[in-house]
Amino acid sequence: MNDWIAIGALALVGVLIPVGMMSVSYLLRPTVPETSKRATYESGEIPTGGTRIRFNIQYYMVALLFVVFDIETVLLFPWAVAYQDALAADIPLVRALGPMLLFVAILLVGLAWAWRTGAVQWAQTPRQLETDRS
Amino acid sequence: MMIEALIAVALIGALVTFIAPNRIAGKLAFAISLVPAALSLWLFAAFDGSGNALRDGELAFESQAAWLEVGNYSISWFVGLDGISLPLVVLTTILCTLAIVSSWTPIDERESQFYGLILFIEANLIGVFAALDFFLWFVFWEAVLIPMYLLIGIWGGPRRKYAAIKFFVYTNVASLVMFGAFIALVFGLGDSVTSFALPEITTAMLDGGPEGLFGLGGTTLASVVFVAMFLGFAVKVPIVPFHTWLPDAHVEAPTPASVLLAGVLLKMGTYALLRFNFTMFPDQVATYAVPIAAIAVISVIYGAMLALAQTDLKRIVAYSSVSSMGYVILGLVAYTQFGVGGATFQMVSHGLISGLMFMAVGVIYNATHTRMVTDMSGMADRMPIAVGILIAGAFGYMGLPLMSGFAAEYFIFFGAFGSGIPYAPLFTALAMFGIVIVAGYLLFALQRTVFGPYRLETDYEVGRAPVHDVASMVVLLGLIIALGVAPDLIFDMITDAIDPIVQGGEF
Amino acid sequence: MSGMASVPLQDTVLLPERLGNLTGLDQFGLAGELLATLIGAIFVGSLMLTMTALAGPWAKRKITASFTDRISINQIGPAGIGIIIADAVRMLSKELIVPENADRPAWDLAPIVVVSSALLGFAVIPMGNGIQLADPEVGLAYVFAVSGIASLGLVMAGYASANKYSMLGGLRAVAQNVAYEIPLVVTGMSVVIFAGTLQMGEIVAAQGETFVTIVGIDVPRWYALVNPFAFVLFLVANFAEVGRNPFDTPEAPTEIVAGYQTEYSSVYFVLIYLGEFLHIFLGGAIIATIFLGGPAGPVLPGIVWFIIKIWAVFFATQWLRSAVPRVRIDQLIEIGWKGLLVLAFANLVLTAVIVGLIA
Amino acid sequence: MAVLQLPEWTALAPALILAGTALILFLIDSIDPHSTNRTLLAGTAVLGSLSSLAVAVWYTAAGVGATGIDNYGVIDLLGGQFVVDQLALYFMIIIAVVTALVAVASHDYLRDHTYQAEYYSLVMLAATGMSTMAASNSLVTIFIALELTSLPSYALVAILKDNRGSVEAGLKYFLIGAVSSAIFVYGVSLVYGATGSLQLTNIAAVLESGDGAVAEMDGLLGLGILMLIGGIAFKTASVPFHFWAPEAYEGAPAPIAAFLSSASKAAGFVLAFRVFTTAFPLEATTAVIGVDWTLAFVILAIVTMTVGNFAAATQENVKRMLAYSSIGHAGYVLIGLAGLSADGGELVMGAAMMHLLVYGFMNTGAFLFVGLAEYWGVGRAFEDYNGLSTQAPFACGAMAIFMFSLAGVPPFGGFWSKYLLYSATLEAAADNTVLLVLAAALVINSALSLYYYSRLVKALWIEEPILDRDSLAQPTALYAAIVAAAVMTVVILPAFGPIADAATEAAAAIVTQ
Amino acid sequence: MTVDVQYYVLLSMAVFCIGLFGVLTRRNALLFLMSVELMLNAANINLIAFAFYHGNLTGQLFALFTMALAAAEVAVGLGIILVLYRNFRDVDVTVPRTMRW
Repeated sequence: MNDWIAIGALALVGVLIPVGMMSVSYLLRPTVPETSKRATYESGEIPTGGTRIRFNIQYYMVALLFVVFDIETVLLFPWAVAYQDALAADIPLVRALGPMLLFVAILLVGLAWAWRTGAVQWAQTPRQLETDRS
Repeated sequence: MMIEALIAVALIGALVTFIAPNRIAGKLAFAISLVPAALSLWLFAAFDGSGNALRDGELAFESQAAWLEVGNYSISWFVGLDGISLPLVVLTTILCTLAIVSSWTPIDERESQFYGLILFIEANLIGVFAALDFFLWFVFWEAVLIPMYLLIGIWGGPRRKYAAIKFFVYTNVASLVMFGAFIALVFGLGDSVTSFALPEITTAMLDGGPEGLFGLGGTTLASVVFVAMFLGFAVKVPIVPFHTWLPDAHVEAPTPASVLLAGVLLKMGTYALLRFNFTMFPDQVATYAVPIAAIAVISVIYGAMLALAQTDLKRIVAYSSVSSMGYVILGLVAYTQFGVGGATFQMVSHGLISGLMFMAVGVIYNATHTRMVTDMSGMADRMPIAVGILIAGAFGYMGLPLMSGFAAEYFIFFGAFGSGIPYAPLFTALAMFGIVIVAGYLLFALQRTVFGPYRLETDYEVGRAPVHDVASMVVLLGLIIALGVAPDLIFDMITDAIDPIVQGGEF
Repeated sequence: MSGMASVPLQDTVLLPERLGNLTGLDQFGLAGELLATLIGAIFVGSLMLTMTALAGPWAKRKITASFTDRISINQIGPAGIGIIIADAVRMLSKELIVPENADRPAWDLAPIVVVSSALLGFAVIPMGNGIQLADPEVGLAYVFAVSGIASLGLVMAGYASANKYSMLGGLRAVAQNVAYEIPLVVTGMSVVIFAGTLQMGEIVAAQGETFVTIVGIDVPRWYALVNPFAFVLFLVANFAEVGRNPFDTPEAPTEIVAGYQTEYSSVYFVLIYLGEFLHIFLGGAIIATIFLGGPAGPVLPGIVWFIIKIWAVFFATQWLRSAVPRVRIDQLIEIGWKGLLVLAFANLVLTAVIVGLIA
Repeated sequence: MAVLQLPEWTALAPALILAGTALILFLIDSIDPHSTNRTLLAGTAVLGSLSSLAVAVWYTAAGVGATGIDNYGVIDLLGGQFVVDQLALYFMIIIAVVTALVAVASHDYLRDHTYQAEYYSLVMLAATGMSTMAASNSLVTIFIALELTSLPSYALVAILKDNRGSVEAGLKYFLIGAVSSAIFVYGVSLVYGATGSLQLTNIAAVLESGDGAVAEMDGLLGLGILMLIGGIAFKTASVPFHFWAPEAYEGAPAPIAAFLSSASKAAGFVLAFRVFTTAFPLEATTAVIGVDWTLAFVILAIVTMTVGNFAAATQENVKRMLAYSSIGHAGYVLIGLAGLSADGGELVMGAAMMHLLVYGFMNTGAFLFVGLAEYWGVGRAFEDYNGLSTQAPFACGAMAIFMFSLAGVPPFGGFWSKYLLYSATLEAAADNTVLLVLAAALVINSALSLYYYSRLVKALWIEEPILDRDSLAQPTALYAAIVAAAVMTVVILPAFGPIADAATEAAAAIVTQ
Repeated sequence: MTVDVQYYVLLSMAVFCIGLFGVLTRRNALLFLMSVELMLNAANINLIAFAFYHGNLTGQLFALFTMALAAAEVAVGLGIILVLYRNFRDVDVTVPRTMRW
């Protein structure tokens, strides 16, 4: 049987279980509508403002960084799979390993740059704030 | 390598002047321009060529170097002088030097750029007359336009922008037409031509003409190209009815630009007509001789009539140029030794005379700040020498014997009268009538401005002309008289180069 | 442990086919096969859910209590095990309170996404005794991929709740996931270098070979032994990936109440809660498979060893929960990007170089 | 020569040097992120691009890629994914030249900019992409190079983060770029589907063999080729994907506009030249899809040049005028592809390549002059440029040269390349009369273009300034770049022989292969 | 049990057209970006299906590159959309009208 059909079956099960639980709960649970219950929870205070808050720019920075590095793994996986075979086939080490090292080296230059320019730094120390302002 | 040296000196001089401070630019440019002037005189003295450059003549100072290959054709750096081009080169260098001198007074802003452009024009003008490869020639030909456009546009009179654009558009469109036509001709010549060298093309044209192109037959193609090129050059000359840019350009241009424009730039057109249309297309010349002659005569008379109606001295001189160029065309179309030779002689002569006239008008304008005939009278009182020279120039225009204008017009009429064109005597007679009108308007204008009581009211002193202006006019006058007294000074050389063309073309 | 290598640990016959044979369903052609597959899937799903149910309401409390020297649930059933049923009934019958302004479709969908993404991962895990639903060639990449979907569920939950705490929790979950996903995957890649394949079955089989023989005992080629550095890295990254202490900032009850699940109640809460535990087990399963030889082990059947191994990982998470303080969000991100990522790359490069030099 | 001793991959050195420069710039920035040492950064970039140029020129001179007994032949790399031939080296030279000019000019233009190092390294990366594109010989590498060019370009256009124009330009460039690259890659997938290969030579081989699958999927192949043309049209700013150009050029920092309109366009054209000559040989392709693809380029060329020129003539904003004129020039160069339908097509293509080189100087220079004007803070409309020549005669002189050259007025380089294009088209027209229309369109459009180019010259030199301006600074580097470009536009004349030879040979090599 | 290649092509064309439709109709920059991703993935479907059809790996390999580049494109695109939002307070692509369109 095709692997992916099995996976599909599990996916079906994976969806059916929660949906089933929801249905059971739907039948069991009481419903007592009351407006104040539905208020947004803010530790008992009266909720203020909306949720469209402006959050730290760093969330975007790491997200962008992630996209780049994550895709890099996609390109590395085929190499990792083929590496041993390549060595077994007597392909010189430089040709088997060199491209990957170069690839990672370029990535690391990128990481170093992101590091140094503060892309992965969540909060700035007072001293950094000072130098930035000047 | 002498021609290259000539061009290089002017070009480098232009650059040096461009970066020089405004204060010394005028004197510096003058000093630099003396080098090509002297060099060209030396060329004149050392001239050893014979025959026509395009007709297997013996070229003087020839040099040729491969430049680039385009498809089946090669383009080369190919320069050399013959009896037609040498006098024009000398005319160019001398007029440029004098134009620089005559700019000292009127030009008082952005001098370094101004003189730089003048020298740049000089380099390209020399190139135009010396180049024997079509592309090289075309490069120089077009390169003249841009500085002239700027000279008129920047330092010109109140309507300079209009005049500059008009000049640029007219001449550029004309160039485009001419260029396209010539390229079509070269393609039409097929395999018999492998380069853009003019002598080679000329030979191919005379040895059978074009094979045809894109469905046009050889003869038709030749006729179309002839007409297109004639129109293209006619704008440059200019010939009625393509002359309207000229008065505007002249009136708005600063004096030195006018001197160069009338003195040399117009000759580019007639020179090109002679080199291309009248050398390469003898058959077409014969076919279209009557209309061309008619246009020439119309130019002569209509130009003169227009001049008669003007009250602006500069405009008068400008229109008279249209008229004079008509003579040149008449001489060319006559297709006899004297006709074509006279036309060439007239190019030089008119260059000198019109240069002189523009200078004189400029000197008067510098002093009085007006050019209107109606404003002035009795100028002879205030600036006797300058006015004297103006009168001398005007007589030159009218063809007073012993001045170059007389010789030129004599040659032309003589040549035209004996020409084989139908109605040749009639055309000649009509053209001669033009001289009467010329005399009429010049004398009329002079009488109003020069004589009588001085009555111009100004809040500034109108005094004598500066010595350097007078000196340069004297030089020109000297040349005019010299050519008038001894036309053989250049006429021998010219006829030597003309003969190969007109032999066999006699009709 | 001797002789272990001779026992075929990995059945080439996968669970659906085996079930088909067993039940005779394979005689009914495609429909039968599909049915067998579905039964297999239900079996795997139930197995995992059972473990989660055991771990969530009961084992977790017990373990924590032991660490903090307390007595926890002991009333219902032996050692309080009946709490599982009690909690299930209690939670399922609670009223569902939908927060105002909630983005309903996303809010409803989030729990399902969290649960099913975790469940999906188990499809390719070889659990011993032939219990493996599928063994595609890209198994490891597939596991990483589906476990990554969970963070989508979390951010959906956080966003749809229209609550600032939830929002922050969801964002933190994403930031954390993205920060540790890469070290995780890159470290996993260093294992792939050894195995030369992404197929889970193959990886497990490769670990069956003998690594060294110490005093007559054949030590298997478990990658945790071959490359302990990678194992530790992977373990740490995995803790962060599943959001356990010391990396549980997305929930961080002292900072943002309960993070993305603040507004959830009733069965929705149960699902999210279950989903988290499923993720812990999935992480454990991955670790077991690629580092600990999968279901391999002496004496006991494979499935038992497998469960022991994943429970060991679960135990470790609970241990850390009690023993290690939570890191701040800024520290968390910086540890990920500046520490683990660099170490992961160093590990990858070193592994590759050493493997290349030895070969 | 030492080339023989070098390992094969060094044939890509011009591109690799650029990539290395980009990495070095990143490292410099990593070492000191707050550095304001503009000279170091710009200097590194200039040095990198000049070395790339030097190596490319050296290879060309040494005969890399040229076929013949004494030469090194075409170098295939990575199993034919890359090919270093004369065409590749020729375009690498163009790209390196433009990059160097842009890097020099940026030194002053970016004086108060925060992201110096990033800027330069992005420029270098984009240049790497373009340089790689010149050598790509497979749709895979082409697409990667294409994106390597595009992605930094998007960022560069939007790099003035607080300037709404720049951001808007970046957005629009990105949106259209993303769509066109999606279309391009879909086209690639279709071509792959039809031929089963992504390497250009293999595609051609399959097409020529007329394999069963190809014949079945002729529709897909045709659609794929059409989509490839779409991607190329974007990169070269040709109709129908030209909309981004005016926006992007207007909003982008002027050196970047120069970079995009010269180097990026050249890269797009080398891609077009190579793909269509190598992968889709005319007869074989026509036999499969039933349509002659040069027809598409004939139409595109005419429409592009006409649209570009007419739109340029109506602009009031100088940068926008230049942007549209750049579209017009793309139309001229497209003739190079359209001409392939006839014998002598390689001459047309060679002429188009020459035009691109000359264009690299004159157009870069023109945009850099606009950059200078932005540096001065004079406005952006024609009127704002009035009378600048009184204060900055040199820069304005250079600009006049660029304008006349762009218009194709002799004696400048632009005239020559346009003429060569024209005459080559005419010669080819003997074989295929459709080309006559192209030649006519070229002439008419050139004549029209003189109107708006000379309008700018008129503003600079002839008009009086509207307002009194303070005296203008004379930033050395910007001036140097502009003057260098102007000098090259003129000095290229004597060197036209060898350049024409190189271009024609390069074109002939790929057309007849 | 294999599916004929033309069904994959039909699927990919459908996806591509949906993407194209989104590109042409969506004004939100993020949705625009997603539509472009759809178009890219349509190409990926094609590439992989054809790789299977032709029995070579080129297409699969190229699909990997396409994915990587698509991700890079998204990264750059998001960056641009961020600055867009900062400058225009909106992610509607029709809002920026500083220049004529």
